[in-house]
Amino acid sequence: MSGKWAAAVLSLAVLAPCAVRAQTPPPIPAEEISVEKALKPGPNVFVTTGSWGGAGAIYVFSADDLAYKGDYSTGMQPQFALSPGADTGVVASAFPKRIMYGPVEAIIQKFDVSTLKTQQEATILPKFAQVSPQQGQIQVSSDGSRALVQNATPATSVTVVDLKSGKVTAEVPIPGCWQINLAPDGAHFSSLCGDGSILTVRLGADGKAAGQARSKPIFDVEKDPLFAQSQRVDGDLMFVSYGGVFYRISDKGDTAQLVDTYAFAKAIPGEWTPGGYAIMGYSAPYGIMFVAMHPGARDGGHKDGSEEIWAVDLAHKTVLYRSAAKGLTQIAVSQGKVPLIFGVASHGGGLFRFEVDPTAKFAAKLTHQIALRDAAAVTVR
Amino acid sequence: MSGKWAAAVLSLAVLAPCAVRAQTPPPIPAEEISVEKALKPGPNVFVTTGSWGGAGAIYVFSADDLAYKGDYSTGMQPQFALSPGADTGVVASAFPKRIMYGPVEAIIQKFDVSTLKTQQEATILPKFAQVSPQQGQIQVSSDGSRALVQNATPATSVTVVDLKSGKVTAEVPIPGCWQINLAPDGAHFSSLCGDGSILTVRLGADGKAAGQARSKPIFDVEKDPLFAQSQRVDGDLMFVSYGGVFYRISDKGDTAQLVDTYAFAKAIPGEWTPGGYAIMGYSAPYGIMFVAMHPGARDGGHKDGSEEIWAVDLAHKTVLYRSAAKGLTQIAVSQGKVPLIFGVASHGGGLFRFEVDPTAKFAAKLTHQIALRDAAAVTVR
Amino acid sequence: MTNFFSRVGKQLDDILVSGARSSARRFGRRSALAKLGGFLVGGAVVATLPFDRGFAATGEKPAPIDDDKTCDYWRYCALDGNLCTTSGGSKTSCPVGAEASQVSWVGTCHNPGDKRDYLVSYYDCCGKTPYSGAQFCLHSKGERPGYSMGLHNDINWCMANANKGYHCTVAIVLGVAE
Amino acid sequence: MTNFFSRVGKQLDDILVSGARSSARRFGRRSALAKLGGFLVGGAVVATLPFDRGFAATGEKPAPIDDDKTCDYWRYCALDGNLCTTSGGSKTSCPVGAEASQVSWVGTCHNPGDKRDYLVSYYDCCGKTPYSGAQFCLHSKGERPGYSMGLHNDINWCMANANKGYHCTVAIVLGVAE
Repeated sequence: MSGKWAAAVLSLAVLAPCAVRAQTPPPIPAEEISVEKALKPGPNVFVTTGSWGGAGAIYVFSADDLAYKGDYSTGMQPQFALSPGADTGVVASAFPKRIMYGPVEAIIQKFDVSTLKTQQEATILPKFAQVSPQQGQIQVSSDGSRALVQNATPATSVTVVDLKSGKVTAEVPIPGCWQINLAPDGAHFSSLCGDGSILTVRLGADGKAAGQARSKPIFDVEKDPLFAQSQRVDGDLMFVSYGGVFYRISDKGDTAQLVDTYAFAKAIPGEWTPGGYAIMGYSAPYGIMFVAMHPGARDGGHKDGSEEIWAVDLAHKTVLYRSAAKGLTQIAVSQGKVPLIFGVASHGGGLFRFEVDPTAKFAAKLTHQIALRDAAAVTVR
Repeated sequence: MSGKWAAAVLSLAVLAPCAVRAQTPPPIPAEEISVEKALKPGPNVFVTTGSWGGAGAIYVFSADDLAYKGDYSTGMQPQFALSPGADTGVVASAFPKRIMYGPVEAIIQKFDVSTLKTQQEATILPKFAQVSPQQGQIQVSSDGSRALVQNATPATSVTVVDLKSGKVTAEVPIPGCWQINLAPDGAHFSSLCGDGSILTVRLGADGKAAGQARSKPIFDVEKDPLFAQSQRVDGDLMFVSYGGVFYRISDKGDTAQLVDTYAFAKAIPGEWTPGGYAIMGYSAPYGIMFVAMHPGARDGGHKDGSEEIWAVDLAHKTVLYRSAAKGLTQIAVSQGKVPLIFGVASHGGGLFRFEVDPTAKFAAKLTHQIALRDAAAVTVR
Repeated sequence: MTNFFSRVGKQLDDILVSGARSSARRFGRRSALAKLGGFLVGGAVVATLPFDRGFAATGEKPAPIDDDKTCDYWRYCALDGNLCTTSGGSKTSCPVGAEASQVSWVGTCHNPGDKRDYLVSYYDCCGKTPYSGAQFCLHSKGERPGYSMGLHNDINWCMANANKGYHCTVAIVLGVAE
Repeated sequence: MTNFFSRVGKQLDDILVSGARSSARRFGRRSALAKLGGFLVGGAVVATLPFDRGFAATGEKPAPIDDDKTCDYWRYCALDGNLCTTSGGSKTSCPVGAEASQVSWVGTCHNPGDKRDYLVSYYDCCGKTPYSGAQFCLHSKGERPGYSMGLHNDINWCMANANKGYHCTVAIVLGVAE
């Protein structure tokens, strides 16, 4: 057998374009498979897609037209953070031994956005919170040296990872508190707590907890709880409540301080409230906070998709414009001269792009939309 | 803090129904969570659901009304075999380290059907063929002591597993051949080969290959290839060709022998051909082969879903009846007095139940149907 | 906004006063604490207390209201997940081969059948591939972010189990929420 | 039934006669063997042969026919999978960060643009989560079960790669099928 088949093996390796080149038009020449080396240039928008039964992904789309560019594979229930330069992604996810059961291996992966290649993989604590992708579950210091990940057993804690060494430096218990709001220098973080206070945890250069302090109650968990999302506004943290009140918090000191509140929805008829998961996006150049809003406030309606996006001028405490925007549950705002709002409709499965006109009261106009199953969180710089 | 919160912990442990029993109607008493201990009694039908991105499952439905009963979790691309008594399932699947990448751990799992509990887990070769769920990728001897699994790298081989010890006893190369047709005693198996021959491999009591022989060419791979599915008919193996010809093969001797062919579709106008993946189901008590058929033969149409199920009397070489049955790509037939045909529409996503009337030329009537995403293979006893 | 917490607070007082006994069901008290909108205190509290549930079998059961295979069934007012009633289980039982979650979250739901509000505890069933035909529901009455963990329904409540794969969710009546 | 094999046989003869050189592209010859409807002979054959593809860059490319993001595009006549053209790649390139499969299957497809039949090799791109928005296609012209492995499209052609997760499929022209 071997002689005959060895000959066949050789002969079969010679598949190649054949000699019909004399004809017109010439036949398609033999092609070669290749692999795209880098994402097409241009700004990107990132969508985290989770799964309860298998691999998740960070999808990368063109911020210009929502053209799909590529994805980075993750384990189950990924949580994603993007570097300030938008060139590096950091994602935490879970890999159970038998997918649906068995011991969990939770890891952080750092990847290069342009090549979608893994740069680093570090094991974190398996108690990593398996929660639908949302803001503040993972945070990275602006120099990229430190990552923090939310845990829940359901007792809550935060895993601190030194991304230089790839080692976990600490697990910081944050009993009764939730969501990581890391200061840009990575030296301390704040979390919302179930008694309405805010916990501030300081971290040493060694990545271990160096002290913590809880503020007085700042918000009312019963009457008007805060969404677990923040935006950084002139160095402060801005939260929004179920009822539509901005809470501006200074996290600079040892203890978080309430700077201001602003009930931006109060004067507008229709019982409008924010709804979704990441419902605020801030345009720093213009000082405008965009909020996903829907009318008809009701208990349990805080995850309902949007009917409108409101542009709120924080300096002048004015709702400048209300743009139509259906079904969004997460939004993110780019920081350019023409602010772009990207929205995900996680209940329906879609990704949307809006252009904002700063000369028209920050009206937002839908320019692109695509269907996108399991879209859960959206990130842009 | 601790004293205060310790008291709260105690107080909160006393949640219980409270004393409103005096009112009418009495309130719902406090309930307790439980876990169903065993599947509801009655015959079952099994659907293998695969995934290219995560966990698969063996779904169990009532054979009476397609009521969903429960599932057994698997890894990626499961291949399923059922014990003759329908009380034990054996499934092979793959668990890659990072789900979408990394080294593959392939395992066989044996589970008790009534409790859906794993009885055994055995590691097999990671070269296990990752193919859409189909017949003959895993086979178990009738005494349950031996399992065989198809491999492909793409070179093909068969892993032999001793289910008593849980150990792999052999990897048997079957170059150019595919699909395992195990003799009930587990002592030999046959595979279809790319030159139209059939390979017979004998296995020793030690689970190692004890000899193999290839038949003369029996079918024409170019002109009328066989589907990779067989049914056991009076001790022989029955295959069917793309064009609608039954090939009856004796696998009893050292070398497979062609017993008979029967071009059952030839005389019927409309260019009817079988289509799908597992397109035959045999009722042994009645000697009737049911085949999923569609009209308008075309190259590439061999996976098209059915338009009809044909009841073919093998003894009299007669097509007895043609029942309407849309979109089926896999069928399986129960062995009772009233044969039941279960069909899966893998392209559309559905599970269907038909009752056959032996007094009406084995006409099949649709009695139940459900939508079922990712349904890929159906098994019944 | 809901007055969930004030109601729970009142019920808690009632329970303390009435001396009702604690439940032996399978949620850890850590979770029970969380359920009541509280703060997790850290550290494991694993002991369970004895519970006399003899009377539980005697009460006349109200006639079933609505269809517990649909999202609108009253018990599901704060449920985010697949219904176990459509996954081979029931509204109080996990499917064969699944594990009940060790911890759970709660909601307060109005039963139109007897016009009472009930405290409902949602347990996830764990360790199995979800059934693709299961009914998925999302209701969030009284739901809170993870700082009120016991009211949070975005998280995998199989988190305290050895096998954490999410399968489906049941809705267990804890008692009347006065 | 198709005459795929007789065509391939003829082409093979032509190639042998014409002395065309072998391809250095990344399919193993084991697979190339399989492609031609053959039997796998077992044992690894890893060496590749040199190939002069200088002329490949000179030929005038025919104008694109149809839309290669849709299943009806002519090259996809035996493709079962997600189109890489809708997954961040092209009809001949894997998306960024994916791996090209080491082995592949073939089909013979008719190009309505130049009225020729072409041998098309389908490679899977591997190691990444599929994009949920990708176009899935199933065409099986000339397809055969696994006994003609090189024509079989039900199997994961990432099987010979270290990273076997299926992502999407490209369609590479090998040459005219005379």
